[in-house]
Amino acid sequence: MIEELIYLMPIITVLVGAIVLMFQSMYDRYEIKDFITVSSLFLIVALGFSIYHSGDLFTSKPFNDIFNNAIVFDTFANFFNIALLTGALLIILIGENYAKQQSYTKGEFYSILLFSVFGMMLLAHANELITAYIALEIASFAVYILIGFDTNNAKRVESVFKYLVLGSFIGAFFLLGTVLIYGATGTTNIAEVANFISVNSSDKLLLVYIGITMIMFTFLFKIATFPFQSWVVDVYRGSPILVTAFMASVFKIAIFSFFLRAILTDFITLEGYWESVLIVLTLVTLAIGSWLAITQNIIKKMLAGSSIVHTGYMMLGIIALGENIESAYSIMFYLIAYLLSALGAFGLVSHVIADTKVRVTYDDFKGLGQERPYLAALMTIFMFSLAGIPSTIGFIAKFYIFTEAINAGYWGMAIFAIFATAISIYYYFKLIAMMYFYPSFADKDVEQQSDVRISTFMIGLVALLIVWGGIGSAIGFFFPIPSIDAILSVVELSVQSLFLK
Amino acid sequence: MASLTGYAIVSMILFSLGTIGVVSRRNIFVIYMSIELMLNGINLFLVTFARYHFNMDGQILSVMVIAIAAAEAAIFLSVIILLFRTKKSLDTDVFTELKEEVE
Amino acid sequence: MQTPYLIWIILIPLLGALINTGFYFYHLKFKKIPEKLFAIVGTVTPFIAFLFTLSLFLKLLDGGENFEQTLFQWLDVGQLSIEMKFLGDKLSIFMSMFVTFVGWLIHIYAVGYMKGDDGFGKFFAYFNLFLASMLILVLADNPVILFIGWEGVGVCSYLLISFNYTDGDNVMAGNKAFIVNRVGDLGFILGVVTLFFALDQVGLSFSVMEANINVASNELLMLSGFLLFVGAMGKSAQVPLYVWLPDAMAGPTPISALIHAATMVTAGVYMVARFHFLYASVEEIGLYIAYTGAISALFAAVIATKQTDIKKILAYSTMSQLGYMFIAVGLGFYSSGLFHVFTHAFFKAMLFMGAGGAILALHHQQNIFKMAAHRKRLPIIKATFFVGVIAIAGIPPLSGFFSKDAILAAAFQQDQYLIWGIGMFTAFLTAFYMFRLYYVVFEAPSKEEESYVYTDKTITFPLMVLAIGAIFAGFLNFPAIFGGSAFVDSWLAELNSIKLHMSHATEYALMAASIIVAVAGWMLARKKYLNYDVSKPETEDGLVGNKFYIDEIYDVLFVKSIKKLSNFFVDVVDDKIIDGFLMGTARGFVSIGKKLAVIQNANVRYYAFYMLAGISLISFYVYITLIGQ
Amino acid sequence: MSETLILSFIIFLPAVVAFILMLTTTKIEDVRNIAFVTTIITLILVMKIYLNFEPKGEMQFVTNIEWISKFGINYYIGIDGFSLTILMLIAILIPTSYLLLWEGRTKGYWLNMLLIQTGVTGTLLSLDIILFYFFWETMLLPIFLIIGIYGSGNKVFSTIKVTIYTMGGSLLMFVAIVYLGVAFFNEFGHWSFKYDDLTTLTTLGDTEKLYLFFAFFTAFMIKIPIFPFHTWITGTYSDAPTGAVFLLSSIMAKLGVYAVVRFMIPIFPDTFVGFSDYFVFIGVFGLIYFGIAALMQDDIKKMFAYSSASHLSLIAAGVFSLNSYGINGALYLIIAHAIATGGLFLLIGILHYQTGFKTIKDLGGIAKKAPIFTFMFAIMLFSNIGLPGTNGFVSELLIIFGIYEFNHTMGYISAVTVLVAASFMLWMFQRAILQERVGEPLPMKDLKLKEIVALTPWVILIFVMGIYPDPFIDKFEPTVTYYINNFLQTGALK
Repeated sequence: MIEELIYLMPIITVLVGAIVLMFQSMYDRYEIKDFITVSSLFLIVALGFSIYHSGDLFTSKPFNDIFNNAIVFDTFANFFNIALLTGALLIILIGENYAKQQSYTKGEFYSILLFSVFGMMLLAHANELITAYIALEIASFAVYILIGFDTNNAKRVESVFKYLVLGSFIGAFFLLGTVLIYGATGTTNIAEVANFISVNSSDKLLLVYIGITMIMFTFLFKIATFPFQSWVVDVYRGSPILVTAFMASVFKIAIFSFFLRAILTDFITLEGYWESVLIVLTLVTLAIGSWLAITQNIIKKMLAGSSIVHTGYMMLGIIALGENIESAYSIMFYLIAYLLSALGAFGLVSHVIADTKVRVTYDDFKGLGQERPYLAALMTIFMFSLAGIPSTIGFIAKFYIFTEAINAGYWGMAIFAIFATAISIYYYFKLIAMMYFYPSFADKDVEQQSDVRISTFMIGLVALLIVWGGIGSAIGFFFPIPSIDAILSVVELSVQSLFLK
Repeated sequence: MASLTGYAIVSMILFSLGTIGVVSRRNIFVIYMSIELMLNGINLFLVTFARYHFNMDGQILSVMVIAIAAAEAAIFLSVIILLFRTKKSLDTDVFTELKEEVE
Repeated sequence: MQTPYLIWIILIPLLGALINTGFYFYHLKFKKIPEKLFAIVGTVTPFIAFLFTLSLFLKLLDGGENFEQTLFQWLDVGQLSIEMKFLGDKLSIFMSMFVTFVGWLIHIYAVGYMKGDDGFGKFFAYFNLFLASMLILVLADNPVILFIGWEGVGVCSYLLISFNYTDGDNVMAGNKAFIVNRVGDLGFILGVVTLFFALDQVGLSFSVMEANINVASNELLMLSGFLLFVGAMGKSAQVPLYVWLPDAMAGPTPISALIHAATMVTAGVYMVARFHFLYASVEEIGLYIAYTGAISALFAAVIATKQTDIKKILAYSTMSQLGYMFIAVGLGFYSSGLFHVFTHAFFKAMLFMGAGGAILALHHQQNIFKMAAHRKRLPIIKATFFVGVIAIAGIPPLSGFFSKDAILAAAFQQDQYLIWGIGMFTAFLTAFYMFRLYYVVFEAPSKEEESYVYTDKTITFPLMVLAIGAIFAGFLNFPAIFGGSAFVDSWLAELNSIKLHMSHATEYALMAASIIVAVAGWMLARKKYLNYDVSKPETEDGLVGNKFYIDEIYDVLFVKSIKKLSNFFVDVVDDKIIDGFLMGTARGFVSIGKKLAVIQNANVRYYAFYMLAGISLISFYVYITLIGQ
Repeated sequence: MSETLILSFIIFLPAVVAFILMLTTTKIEDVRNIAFVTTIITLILVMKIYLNFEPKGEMQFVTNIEWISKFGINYYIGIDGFSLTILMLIAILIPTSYLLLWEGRTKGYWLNMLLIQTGVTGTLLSLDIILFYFFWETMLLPIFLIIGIYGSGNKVFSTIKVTIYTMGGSLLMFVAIVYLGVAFFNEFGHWSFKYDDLTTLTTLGDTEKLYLFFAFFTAFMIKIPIFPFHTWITGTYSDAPTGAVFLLSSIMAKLGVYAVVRFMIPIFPDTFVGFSDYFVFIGVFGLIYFGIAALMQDDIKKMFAYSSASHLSLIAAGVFSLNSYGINGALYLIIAHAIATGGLFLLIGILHYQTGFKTIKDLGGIAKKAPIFTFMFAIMLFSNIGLPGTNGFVSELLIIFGIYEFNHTMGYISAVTVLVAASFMLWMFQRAILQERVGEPLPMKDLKLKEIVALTPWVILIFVMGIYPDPFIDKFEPTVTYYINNFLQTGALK
């Protein structure tokens, strides 16, 4: 009873936090930094609860009579909880400067952010299709609101409109899939459906498979692969950069949390009828992503395009998943790596554009190297990590993914992906070139506002994590520190928890 | 009484109508309605299956879907209002501000 | 017999070079050093080297065995084991004898000649360095060490030809000399490599190779013999690699005297003699060498008859004399060849130095007719020059006669009548153009009243010493038929593959013939030029005057075409084809991306449509596959 | 310091110093002096190793610590004859080069130089192939920055170009590395990327090997560079600052060859033997091609870009000739060429810095004003031409022997090297340095005493190695023999 409650604590804490913030924001006397403090406080508490039993291997379905096996608590979900909470926390703290500068941000912003985090965590726990759908929608609606929070800005409204239309459009397909599966099996519980699939022969499963296909569309839409990638560039461009970072890193993790569970528990069986489709989609995704990224002139759009490319890499892992379970680890590790890198990049851009509206195109970054050498250095690290240059966590993640892909025998795709990487070097290094190789504009005499504040420290912390993840224990040869193996072992542990009966 | 396939076909027709509506119509309000139409098609389907399986899950699910649709409506309508406020129009082709020419 | 002295013959001039270099840097960076100091270091070191050589020579003379000195293991990779080792056998000591001696004299001469030049110290550093490398070349025990000296003299000649580097043409001449020599070196290296592997990698020491010469197949021996001779062609300015020698006259006259007359250019002959064991076993190559020599001799002599630049004339005559030497060594009469090298060193060095003295006196005028136009009285130079002319013309009893006659006799004995004929004709031409030169410069009437001009002792002293040499050197190899000892022949006997044996009658007849020819040449020149009006000088025109346009042909064949090729590689292959391809792909990729950006038209209906299309296609495909299962 | 840590210390000391300097804002003079002292310390340590090194085939001073245990990736470094030679080279050349770069550099310049030193040393000493790749890539980043920031001319374009070029190549190699690791895992059931483990692979098919081989080879060919992967050099060399060019030409390019010897010969011996004919041909072809291409260059830096490409092709040809003459000669030429070309680039840097010109047509009359400069220049030039008495000759002789033994015709062609370099270098020397300049003379001061002191060891090395090469070759000759006996023989048998 009581430890079941402990399992529930993180998610409950976040929910409570959201509600508390909601109430708090009714009073005007609180300022932004109070909300930041409160929200990050709740998140930290939740994080503490999750980390409390991150080490051990467990799975349980507490309060069956209430939840009816709809949500499951295991190390797998816990791992994603940690990732989600960390991401959200980092975003709030990094965005501190940005939020202070924007006029429209009010207390509700953080409340809704926490609501969406709650939805995502629920998604990570979801063991039943409609629950997953509801969780997904909670998260999505929250994000819609976050995007359109600045109601006076036409761009924001337009992008939320697009995201909303397309999102609910694809959501309908998710429901359709659910319905078909329900029709075929009479249940929507993942475990039971998987069981049904395993016992019946394939001729009975036609409807189920079609349903799964429909559900896969939603997955592909949310992680933005071809042909569902077109919304990304616009929505990322249109939304406030904090929310962009949130979508790009944290939301993606949430999506993967559910679908990885679904795939690993043989609910979504990819062999045969889906593999070739996925291969084609992955290749096209990589190509399109590279094209979108390389032609962009605006940093946010470039990062949007690059996020599509990174999705392509993770799809590589998904395909390899058909062959060996190992590649699940690689995907999860890649998610962590991408979370850090993207948070760092977006966050730093947000910090830079916080005080002045410029610094959104490549040219605006000219001369940052002289003006703010430390920020430039951090940005360089993030670019290296995104490009997968050694000595950053991005390299290890790529190495992991490629190893699994080749181990599964997809070396052709690996080569294709490596070409995408080679191209990506161009658009990442172009930014570095802008920062260092050109003198800054004379007319841009911004009042040199101090970089000594929470957001910069957080960005620095992220950069530190990235480098640590890349070098790992290599720097610790002469004095002991935890190495990359620590992360890897946690990842493996969490995946094993799925198969506890 | 009509067979399962009959209901299925009807609900699928509803769903497809909605789908086509989303793609083809220009008025945002109509697009919204088409999405609702899709959801309703699904509801009908759910209820049908619930009847077919003789368990209540389908009914409950349909209720949940309706709830979600309601929440969606809340956001959608507010967004539509905002959109109308900015451009004084509800034609989707007007809202292409995010299209910046590439370098 | 191991000896510790051999290396000092080389080290002492090298030391001189280093000391002078140090002095010169001090001179440049800190404070001026008087020329005397450079001069002393420069002149004393060759003399000490000469003394060392002399002592070794005397030891050999009273029947000592060959000297050798091993310093250290130079290289030891795989089976290739090369020692830094020097060999003092009769050949090398004989060679180094007159190299050091003549070298020393020319050093002294240079002191006077280079007086007041701001590169004085540098000059002597180079000069000593040259002597050291020449001695390495001569004393080396294996071809690789020999090659070190071989290249060393090449570099020194490059440096000294382009001594007045501020004038681009001098440097150009230096480059030309260096590059053409490099072509020779290419042959030399390949010859060595081929020989090394032909003898199944037994080793590179001359003695070892001589011992195992019969291991190799005849083809490979011929090949390596030819390749080595290519090296000799380069160094000794034989057809077709002779083009650098006339241009090399751009350097100061002492250089021309020492490097391009007395010593370096004879290195080729010496090298062939060094490889006598190889050439003895492949007569065909020997014959080829002889013919190359004959052709070069004739070719050069013909060109020399039309030249008007005094130094160029001497240069061509050098080339022609080298041709004689190659005839001898090619036919296997190494002693005669080297004897000609020996005598030639004396009189040619003397001629050059005389010419240099005259040039100095006559306002650096090199055109013989202009020199005549304002002539001064230079009694010593004139006298010594006359001696030199007679000697080279081959008129008894001066040295030139004996050495040249021996070669012609050898050709005759080997039934190479063609070569003999060419030789005779060349002898005639030689006499002609040398006396032409002499008469025009010193005799032909000129309006200029002949005021006496003083020439420095340092210039006249070596001239007179060499004059004595030129007169009497011939008797070193006084033919047997005059009851001579034929010292050189007996000294170098072990090299010769064939002995000179013919009836006295024929020998007398041949001598008479060559004397007649020489005198004929002399008389012709006398008749034409004794009172030639120098106010209207001859011009270098016609086919001969333009040296058969060989330089122009080379320029078109090699230089221009390679420059074109270079431009083609850079502009077309690199920029257009390779880089064009890479850059093209990159640009193409980006442009496709730009075209593709059209689908990102930010209109939500289109986006929905893409999605729907994708969904329908995928579902259709999946459905088909499922039905298929 | 303990035997095991000394190598790691040598690798990481410069980087650590660089980071400390970056965080502590000190005066530029202090930064430079500290950097110089650091390199001197590394030099001393390397000397210590050089003295304790006993000439034999196996690895020495080995350190082997787990890094990423899941994939059996280790921090695995060690040294043998090859790496020792090049390590010595790096340790000697870099501090002396600092003396010639002494004036007028900014802080970032020195920091990057230090980072590059760590990069190259790490690349040189790492025996785990992932670790090698790690350093191989990181080595490029400071170069990227230093060229882009301190370069001249069309710097950004050439920087991006060289980066994409080289990284594209090495990414292909990355896939190949992973593939090897996976193959090893499938065969032996545990992960390892040690090069000596990978040599024990037996399951690879021939076509597989071929692809892998070329994936590796592309990366190295681009770095070396070998025809036709050379089009980045001219732009990069002419736009890059002196220090970067020096490092690129005299050290990094050599690392390409080194990597071929270290990883490709042991892992793909049979493929290597099978293809050596073509590679020797490519090498010899490149030698002549680049030599001719250099002839008409007007930008001296471009000319030397081509010339070093030509020499490196010869080195490659020597390595591919697969016999002890060729490989020893190649290693010797690596040293010789590093010294000569490095010195030349630094001198050209001084020339460019003082006169403001690096094009032949604008230069001239230098010799009159700066005789000692000219003297040094000439010696480097002669060593580059391969004049007997300089170290260049020994190596070229050995390589010609090697190639001749490998294939007679190739040997004959390769000997053209004695001609190629001389032709354009002397011509350039005449026009740019010796002969009088048209127009008013250039402002050129002769070398300062510091610079003379810096160059003296190089000159001495050139001559000592040329006149008494045996002791130097003895240091790595056993390793070559070991390689030939252990890998190439087996490769020939397969």
